[in-house]
Amino acid sequence: MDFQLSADQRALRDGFREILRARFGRDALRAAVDAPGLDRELWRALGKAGFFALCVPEARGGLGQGAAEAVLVFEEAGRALLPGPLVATFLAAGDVEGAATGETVVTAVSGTLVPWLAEADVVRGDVTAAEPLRSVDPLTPLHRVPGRREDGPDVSLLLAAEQLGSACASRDAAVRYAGEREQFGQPIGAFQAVKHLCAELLVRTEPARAAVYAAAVTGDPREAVAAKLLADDAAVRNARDCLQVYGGMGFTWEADVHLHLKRAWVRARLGTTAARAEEELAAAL
Amino acid sequence: MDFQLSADQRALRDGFREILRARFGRDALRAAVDAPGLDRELWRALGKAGFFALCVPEARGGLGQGAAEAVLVFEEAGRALLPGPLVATFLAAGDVEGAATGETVVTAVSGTLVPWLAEADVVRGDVTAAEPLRSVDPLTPLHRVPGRREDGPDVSLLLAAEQLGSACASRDAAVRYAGEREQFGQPIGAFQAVKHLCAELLVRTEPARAAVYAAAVTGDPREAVAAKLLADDAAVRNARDCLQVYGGMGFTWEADVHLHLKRAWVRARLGTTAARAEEELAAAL
Amino acid sequence: MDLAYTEEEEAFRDGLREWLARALPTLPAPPSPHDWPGRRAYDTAWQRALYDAGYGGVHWEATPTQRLIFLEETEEAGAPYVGANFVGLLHAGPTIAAEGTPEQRARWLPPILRGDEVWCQGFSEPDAGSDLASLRTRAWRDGDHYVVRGSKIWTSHAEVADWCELLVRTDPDAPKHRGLTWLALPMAAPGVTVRPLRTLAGSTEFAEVFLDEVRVPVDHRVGAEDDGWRVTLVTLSYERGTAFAGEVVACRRVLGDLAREARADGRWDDPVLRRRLGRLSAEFGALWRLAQWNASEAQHTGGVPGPGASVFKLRYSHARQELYDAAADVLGDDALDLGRTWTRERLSSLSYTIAAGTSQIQRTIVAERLLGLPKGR
Amino acid sequence: MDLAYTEEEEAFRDGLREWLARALPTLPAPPSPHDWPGRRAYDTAWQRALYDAGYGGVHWEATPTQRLIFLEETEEAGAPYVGANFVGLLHAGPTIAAEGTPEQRARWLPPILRGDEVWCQGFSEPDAGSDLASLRTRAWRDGDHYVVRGSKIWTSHAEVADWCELLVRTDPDAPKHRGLTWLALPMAAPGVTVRPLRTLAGSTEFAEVFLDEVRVPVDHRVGAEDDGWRVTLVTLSYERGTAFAGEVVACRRVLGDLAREARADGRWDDPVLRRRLGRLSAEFGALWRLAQWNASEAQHTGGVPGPGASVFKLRYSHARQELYDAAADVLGDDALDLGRTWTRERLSSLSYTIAAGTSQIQRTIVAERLLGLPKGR
Repeated sequence: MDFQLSADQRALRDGFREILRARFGRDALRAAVDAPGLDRELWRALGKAGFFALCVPEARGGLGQGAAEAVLVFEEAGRALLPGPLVATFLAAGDVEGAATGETVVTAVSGTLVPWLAEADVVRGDVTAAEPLRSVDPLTPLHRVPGRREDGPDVSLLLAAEQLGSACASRDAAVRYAGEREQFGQPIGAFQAVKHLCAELLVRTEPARAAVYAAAVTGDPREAVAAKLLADDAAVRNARDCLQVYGGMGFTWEADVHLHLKRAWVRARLGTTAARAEEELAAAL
Repeated sequence: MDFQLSADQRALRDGFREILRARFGRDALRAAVDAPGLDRELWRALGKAGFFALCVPEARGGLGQGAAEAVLVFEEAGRALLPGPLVATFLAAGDVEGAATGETVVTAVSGTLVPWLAEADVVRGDVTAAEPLRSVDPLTPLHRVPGRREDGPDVSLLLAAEQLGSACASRDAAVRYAGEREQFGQPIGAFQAVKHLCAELLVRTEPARAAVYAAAVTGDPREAVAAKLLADDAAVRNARDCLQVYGGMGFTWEADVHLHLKRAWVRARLGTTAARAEEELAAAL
Repeated sequence: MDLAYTEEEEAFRDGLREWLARALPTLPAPPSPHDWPGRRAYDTAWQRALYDAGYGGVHWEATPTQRLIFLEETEEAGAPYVGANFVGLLHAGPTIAAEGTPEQRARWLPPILRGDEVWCQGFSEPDAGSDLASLRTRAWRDGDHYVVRGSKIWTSHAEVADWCELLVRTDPDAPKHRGLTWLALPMAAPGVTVRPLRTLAGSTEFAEVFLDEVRVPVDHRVGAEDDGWRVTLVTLSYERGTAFAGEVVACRRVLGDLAREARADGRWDDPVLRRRLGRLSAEFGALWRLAQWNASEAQHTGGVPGPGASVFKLRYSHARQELYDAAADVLGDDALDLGRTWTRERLSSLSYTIAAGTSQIQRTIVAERLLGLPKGR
Repeated sequence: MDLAYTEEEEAFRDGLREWLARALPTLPAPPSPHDWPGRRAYDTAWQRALYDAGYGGVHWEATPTQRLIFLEETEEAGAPYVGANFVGLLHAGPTIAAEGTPEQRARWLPPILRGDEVWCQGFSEPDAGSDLASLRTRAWRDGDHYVVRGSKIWTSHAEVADWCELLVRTDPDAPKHRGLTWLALPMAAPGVTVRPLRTLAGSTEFAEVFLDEVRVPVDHRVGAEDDGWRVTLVTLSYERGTAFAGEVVACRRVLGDLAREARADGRWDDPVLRRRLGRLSAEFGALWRLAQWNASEAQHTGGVPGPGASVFKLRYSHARQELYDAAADVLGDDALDLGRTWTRERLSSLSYTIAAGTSQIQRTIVAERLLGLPKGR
């Protein structure tokens, strides 16, 4: 057993993190917030970098990687708050023309929600009666449909990986801010109350990480659902605690804290939601 | 509106606290833990002090007080961890011969539990099939019966008052210990982590107090049930947080922390339990 | 202990209720939240109506119980919030009333009560939030004026305010709680720039205020020079007192609405949701009783909110966040829809554990001032 | 990332499983929890059996993955716990192995591995709990002996131990983390008094140890004089490493048992309870994966438990308390019955957020050492 990232996996993750840093850094993120809409150029760049084709078999022009590699890149996507119907396009890369290269944008009905409907070229599920809602997340336009379409565990796993990345980003932001912001003559991170909040941010990410990676390695659908449950919780609560560490600054539009919180709320409603996950896991006891 | 203790009420509370301090101080408490069994002499002393007759009409030899006065003395009983079937005897004082004076000990089936069955002279409810269990609380012997007997809101209100007193005792103990115990060269209460635990102990007692007192004043059965819900929570969680403040010392038999926790667990199962209270309150929304 | 209101209090309630029944139907439509002049006009007109009906000074002059009744009845009736009049009525006003000269009281109080003038608050700074006393906005004397330079943040209604209660540093060499001075700044003065600050809810409730050598007459100082910290503390606890009592009434109404919606759409069959709402019902019921307790206590102590205010603020701010998390459960996917009021309220509830003293600061206050625990080294 | 075990690891597991299947049926009945000599005999006999089968040194010599397999398989098979051998195998033993002289290793290690000698721990004192380094038990040189005076607390198995790993202050003038020395104290030495300490669970798992001018030969010192703090730290993290992995396996079994009981008595119809158990299933599943992650990490870093151990300990101790709170929900009124195992386990779970470093201490460690946050003034 060697439940650690291999050298190749580390290289893949670091490489993709680097690509995101270059193509979707903080300025690009804030520009996307100010001017919503899918950046097709970025989407094609992702395709070119092999993001969508990662798990397509080599025989069919893909990179032939597995779920473990997929969660690593989705974790980075979550960390960077990369927008767009990433999961649906990724899962369609094997059979929808142009999805693998980033030419074709694919979305899907997830439960009763459809993200990015207006921008998608291909839609999975019935959206004839779709109605837009005013999405809480400025980076995820949403529609609702009357019928339900249940997602498979693969969707939940990739969403969980994104949540994990977001939870880590909130943790890192909180720790950085706590080390820099001074009040009462010292960094606020020197106060136990803030210190212990930050510690809990880490205590939430690490079991979620182990659960997400393990679910990817084993391919067990129940582990995928459990990983989503923990990662949803870590992403939402870490963003909220990060906001608390930031204080008033965290309540501003300019801080990224709220973007993580809102996206975490959206992802928590996609794939297997908490109540269903808990029931499913209980049934298996 | 004058939702504060009147001078008479303060005098009643202080007087009863004084009686308990004299008749059931710490030594008596620990003696009772070591030698379980109902102290009939104490029971008669309580009778003589007017505890049981408090709400019996003056025309029938009682003190003619109301529910507000009752919760004040039950709060003190909870604070002192006074053992015995106090609620059942108190509520029987008007119609069971000798209950008012402390000569007759009355217990009652509460849900499926019967406290102090072996020591009681009069039992309300069917206990023909009662079986003893090894009570977690060294100061409350318990039996179980197969049938359920639902308690009225009066039972829940008095139990809530006891829980409130216990929650206050745990709070006071934690604060006292935090101010005395030194580690790393200062009282542990100077550390924010401990300080904030202690603050939450107070934040739990004060709304519970307002709820218990208000339920007594209004006589609203739903408020009684809500008060019990909050007071159960305050008593259990305050005892646990007090244990955390005490550290290893709190885990010893010699500290009183566990006596409060265990009694709080017992009281939470008597009267209206949390699940029923929540459903009842939801139904009224 | 008594929860029955006196005849006088009942008369106050009846009179208020009758007046509200007459006054509310005549109100114009509420303005858009983004229409600042419209909001100012709406809020000040409402204050004028209150004033004309004899309720203008209810936050100051009434007994704590009357104030509680006022908050309860106006909330129940769906009357407008204090809105743009908040700082004038609940903060700057009481400060001037307590610490101002007769001339200052005569100049500033009547326009506040009549809704003629709007105040905003210039206390916090980007680097002085929880640690308010470390503020750096400087003021120095130049003849019969102070010259002020610096910036303030979290200033509500700055765009439409006439006056700003401003806390500035007049003695930079004094320890940080000394050397502060309280000034009434005319917002129209040259050198005052207001920049709206967008919150995560997308609204611009707050603003930053930049002060570039702004001249403030010395007679606009309330209290002595360098004594501003004490002057401020006189009224700071008002914010944590019964101010939230009206919101507790509102939260109880929201709970009822949530139950209604859940019953209508079938989510009520879920005991997890039902029990959660049931517990919140107990919670807000207790908070209302605690508000009554605190008001009665204040009545005994002569109107000053007791230290229980911090306890109330702590518990309430967390309860409010739990309420809107529960609302998200009722809403399901609609919790992602900003078209739903509860979604927007959920976003604004996020500030409750931060604004007017973070929960961390409040717990330290509770532990040190109420429980007597020692300060750390 | 791989969760498949190597052929070697699978062979280790198969061998262990086969041996357990043969060995466990031959075990005598477990002793009463109050029969200390019986417990010692039972625990040491089990250690002897492990030793004879080649598993005696699994906590030391095996790879982290083998150790994890050992903990998983013994737990699944219902094998005895490490019990009285805990300090010898997991604490004093590793310390002596790392820091002892060849003579010391030859003297003390084999009897530990064979189950011949039992060790206990003399670190904590009544006034030195979280702040272990402030301990006051004094030792001074007298010829080729140390003379020790003081007292220790929370010493498990002191009644039946042969040796005590003792931390004493040899230089009272040095800063508190210096001037400490690690000694191996023979429990039979004159002047050693053991007083059992009753816990809130009613058991006497712990004892106080009083030391009245006890003479300890100088060659019983491990490491240099005044260097005891460093010697201790070498192995202190063992407690927080994979030590709990076996317990996580046990908790997952308890969860299954709880579901079975709830299904049998109708409580399973309550979605609140079901969902709570479902969430705990995710929780303990993740903790098991984290244990595997930490073991794999330790395998890469040469067997040293990584700093993730504090994270694991924090999360696990709270999860365990939540598990037994959920168990109380399944038990209903039976949660008040000490005749039920889960009630007793609930009581002992209360120590998990305190023992081996309170959650408060752990959070400070995590924040300062893992996250790099500054120490307070």
